[in-house]
Amino acid sequence: MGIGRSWPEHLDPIVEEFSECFDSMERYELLFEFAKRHPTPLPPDEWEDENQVHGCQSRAHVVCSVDDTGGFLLRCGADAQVVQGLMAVTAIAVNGMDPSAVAQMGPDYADAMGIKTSLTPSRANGFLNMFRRVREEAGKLV
Amino acid sequence: MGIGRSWPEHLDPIVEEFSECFDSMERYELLFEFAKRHPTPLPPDEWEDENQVHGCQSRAHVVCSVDDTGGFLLRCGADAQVVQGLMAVTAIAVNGMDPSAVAQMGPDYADAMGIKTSLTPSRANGFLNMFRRVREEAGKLV
Amino acid sequence: MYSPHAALIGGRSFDQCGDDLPLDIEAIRADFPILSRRLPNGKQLVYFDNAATSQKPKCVIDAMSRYYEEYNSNAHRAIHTLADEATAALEGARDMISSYFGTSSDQLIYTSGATEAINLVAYGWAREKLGKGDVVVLTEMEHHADIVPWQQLSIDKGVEVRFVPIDTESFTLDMDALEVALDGASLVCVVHTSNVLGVRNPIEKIIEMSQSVGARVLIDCAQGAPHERIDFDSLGADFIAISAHKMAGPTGIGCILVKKDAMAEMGPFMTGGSMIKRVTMEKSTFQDGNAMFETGTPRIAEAIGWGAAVEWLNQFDMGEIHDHINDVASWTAAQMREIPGIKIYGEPEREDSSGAISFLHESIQSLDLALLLDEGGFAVRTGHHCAQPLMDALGVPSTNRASFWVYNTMGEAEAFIDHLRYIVERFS
Amino acid sequence: MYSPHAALIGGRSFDQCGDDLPLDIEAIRADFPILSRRLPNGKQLVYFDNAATSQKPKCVIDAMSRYYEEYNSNAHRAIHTLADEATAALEGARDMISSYFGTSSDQLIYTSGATEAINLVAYGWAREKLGKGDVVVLTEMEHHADIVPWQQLSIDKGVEVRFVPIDTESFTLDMDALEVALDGASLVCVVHTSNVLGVRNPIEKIIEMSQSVGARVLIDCAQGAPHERIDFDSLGADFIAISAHKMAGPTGIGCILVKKDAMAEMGPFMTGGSMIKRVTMEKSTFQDGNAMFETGTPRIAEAIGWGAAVEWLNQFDMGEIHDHINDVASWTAAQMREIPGIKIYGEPEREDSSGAISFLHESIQSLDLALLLDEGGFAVRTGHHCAQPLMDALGVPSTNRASFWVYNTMGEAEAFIDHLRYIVERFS
Ligand SMILES: Cc1ncc(COP(=O)(O)O)c(C=O)c1O
Ligand SMILES: Cc1ncc(COP(=O)(O)O)c(C=O)c1O
Repeated sequence: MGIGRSWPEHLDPIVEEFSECFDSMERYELLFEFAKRHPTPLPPDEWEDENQVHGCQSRAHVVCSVDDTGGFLLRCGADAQVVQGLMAVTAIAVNGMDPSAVAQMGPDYADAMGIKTSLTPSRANGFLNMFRRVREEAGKLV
Repeated sequence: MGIGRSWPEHLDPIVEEFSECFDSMERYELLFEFAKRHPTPLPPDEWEDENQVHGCQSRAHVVCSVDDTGGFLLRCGADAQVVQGLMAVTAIAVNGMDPSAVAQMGPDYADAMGIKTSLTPSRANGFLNMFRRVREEAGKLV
Repeated sequence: MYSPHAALIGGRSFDQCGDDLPLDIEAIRADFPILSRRLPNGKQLVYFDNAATSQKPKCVIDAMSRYYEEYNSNAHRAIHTLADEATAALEGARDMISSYFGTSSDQLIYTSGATEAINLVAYGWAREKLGKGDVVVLTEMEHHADIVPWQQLSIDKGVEVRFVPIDTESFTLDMDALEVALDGASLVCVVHTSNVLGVRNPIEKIIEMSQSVGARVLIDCAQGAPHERIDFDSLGADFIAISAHKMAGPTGIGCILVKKDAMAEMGPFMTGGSMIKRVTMEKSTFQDGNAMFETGTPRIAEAIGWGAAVEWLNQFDMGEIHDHINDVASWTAAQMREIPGIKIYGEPEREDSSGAISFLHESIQSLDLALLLDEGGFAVRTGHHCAQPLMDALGVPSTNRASFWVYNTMGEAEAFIDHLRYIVERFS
Repeated sequence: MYSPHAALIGGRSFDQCGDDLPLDIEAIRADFPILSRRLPNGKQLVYFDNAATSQKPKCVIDAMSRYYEEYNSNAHRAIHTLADEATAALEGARDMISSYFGTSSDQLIYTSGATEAINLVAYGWAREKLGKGDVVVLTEMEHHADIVPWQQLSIDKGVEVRFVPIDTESFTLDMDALEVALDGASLVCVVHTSNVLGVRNPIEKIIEMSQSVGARVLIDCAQGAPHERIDFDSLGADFIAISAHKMAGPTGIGCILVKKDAMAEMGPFMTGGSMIKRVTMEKSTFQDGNAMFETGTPRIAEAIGWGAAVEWLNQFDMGEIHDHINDVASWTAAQMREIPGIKIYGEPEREDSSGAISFLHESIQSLDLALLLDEGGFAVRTGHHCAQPLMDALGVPSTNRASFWVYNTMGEAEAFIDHLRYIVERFS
């Protein structure tokens, strides 16, 4: 899924901040912070069966659309802060991008952030399911 | 069950004949012969649920009584010749004995015959079930 | 002669009067290869998920490997040596397991676990005996395995299902409500020890009360059997369900213990080979007793592994094991109560508790908490623990749960408390 | 990261295009520790009881030990690392096994074996769908596992059971009689390969004929799966039952493969944890698809072991394995026909036969014959092979049966023939 890097340049400082964490506890702390700073959270009262991402250990929901300027808009929410944090970073990455670019993007920013060391098989799977869902929805919006 | 030997003297030549077999195939041959020379076989038409010995791999049946002179009488039959042979030797051992002596006897003649090397756990079990049944019935006839 | 039985005996010598020696936890730990495991992040594993499944001592793992490497064969009805050895080991295991549970082997039916054990009672006994007008009494703290089969029975047969509530202050069964619920009951199904709360129910009293109104009693001992010696004959319950994997045994096996007179009332459940006397195209007749309920190729390796587990447990005094677990759990719970924002559901400090600690933090979501604990090497479970009616009664969707067993140490508990404090300070 | 998946790969490197290399039987034998076993009498084991259960390669035994020693944990719904690894291994095994059988993992339901697989269809599908007026068609060569559940259904639901006879000259199904029996049939249950006769039924044709009258088809592949590659999606059967232990896997596990539209017609069978969506005291709702049929703690070690077995088998071309077995069996059967008094039931020489040789001697009783063979180290099975209606058709109460698998050699066959000749000379 994409050789080299496929994330937008504006994500670079965030990727760097994560990759410089001393250990995974520090990385979790940062994820908690991003969860709070989520630019476009989906409030729990909009969580529905149709927008649920399956194969996640936590409840996770995504709603994708385009904003007034034609840019991609990802609203998403999860009950766990760790997942919410990853979603926040993802939203920061994709919001405002051209939907066709989102549909082409890879999940490599998570690797670069150093998240992978904490991703056991099904956590990795949960993240990928979320990411693929976003990409699919982006594809539909092209 | 019984230290030393508990079988009647008249069985000695038979025990010896078995113990002198060159290998277990020869011992099986001898058992086949004794099956044919069974002194008091129980014909299949007398095989019934009540006289069946349970926990035997082959079908085995025993009927115990006393003869005119008050001696024990074991009539028995099995579908496998190997079992029938062992039963024949048992019948030769106990027929004519005092029922109370049968009720006290041990199964040690089988060891002395050298049969044990061919007795896997459940074969040994089958033999012991047969032997115990005979002893129990003898007890009832005292 | 080759003896598969001898192979079952573990490393330490068999000693039934272990109550003279104090438990040597370090020696016990050495029996469990997994306890020296490090997680991918380098952290030493601290396994506090014992109520989900216990770890297995090497003698159990080896007994199964030895079966496959030395005498694997389908059991029963075969003459050859391997089949005979496999049969002897299978039946030897049945004898060992049933006598461990204080009963005879003909009152034990192997199943794939406690869940199948309860389903076997629902299909084999209740569907034969119960119908409209009959009442099955459950409790609010049952595991789904002891709820859903009875709801299905209710749908199929019109049986009434009643739930005895718990007191959410003391986290115990409401015994007055039980008294009322027993009116007209045909069957009472109660969990011996709650997998969520660690509460050990007064099953002796419940059995007595139930039988005095003429009801049969099923006790779900999935959690009870790893924590105390279950003596079927003297308890007097009609049915007891057990899983091997929670008591040092392998996955894929368990049993239902059934009183003879209750067994006589049962009809066949799963059918096929072995459980028959005679099959013709017109009709089939079945074996008597427990043989009627075991069909198909037996779980041979699993039974042998469970036999070895029971033999391993037999070295110890279960009372001492209980006390050790209770010490670790009580200390841990007391420390947790001092940590700001932590709430414990249950009273793990109670003397007869299994020591399972269900807890939540007021602001750190349970999944986050579990992840952060895992990052420190601590394995705890998170979720509804297959006990949603109990969760509803507690007013929460899920809890975190730390649960202990014989090989857990005070040192592990201290490390856990340190890490939990650190998490709460940093993330709440 | 620690990867339980890598642990599944056996000693030899994975090679799907093995059809270029001839089978190296000696290398294969070296994978099976038990094959070097000597019996208590000093004789080298010659294992000809493969239709009862196959032996297990070391990689299968080790995959299970490794699970217990390194990442044992209850799967699903837990966050901690061990639980996650166990879940990944469990689901990885499901993917591997289902893809080995040419289908997707959501069409596979784990069971304890072929017997439970067939019972699951009887309880979960037939009890929902069939009733008075419906017809289930069986054959005279079915195993009891594929007879008794249908007789029970007939007792409970009034379904009619019809048996298709075999031609006792050719030992094959009477296809004209099948044609007639299909009239009005709702379900047709046929054994892929007879465990007694080694006959491989024309299941492709049977599936086509059955579906053309609108009947669903269940194929009992307990014996078929160890002898040829079963491709569920392309066969088109509705249900296929399989046991792991006959195809290099462990005891205690098997599966039923179910077509999606048939699965949609099914209701729950055993109930409890995992298979639910939501449980309340009033009612419960269930998971969709195969998850509805798997309850309780999964057979984790067993699934991992079976996955390793399938991976081991995947190295080879099943066609070559079949040819090798067929060579050994055909030669053996031809030699046996020369021995005075020996009668063979079946035609093991036929190209598509599994090679199982059922036989009797006219004067040496079958149990005696088995004992005398065992004395030479030869493990053969003796009995009715859970196929009494077939025994009745053959007019015998039992047979001796020699059955072969990939690791058996022509040398073993020669030794067997020598010993059998010697027995017949000396004991008949
Ligand atoms: C043809 C056939 N069907 C079904 C079975 C039952 O399989 P299991 O005992 O593994 O459930 C067997 C095994 O003996 C068999 O040979
Ligand atoms: C109280 C209780 N009952 C029943 C079960 C079900 O046991 P199993 O999953 O082994 O069938 C469990 C295990 O989770 C349990 O804790």
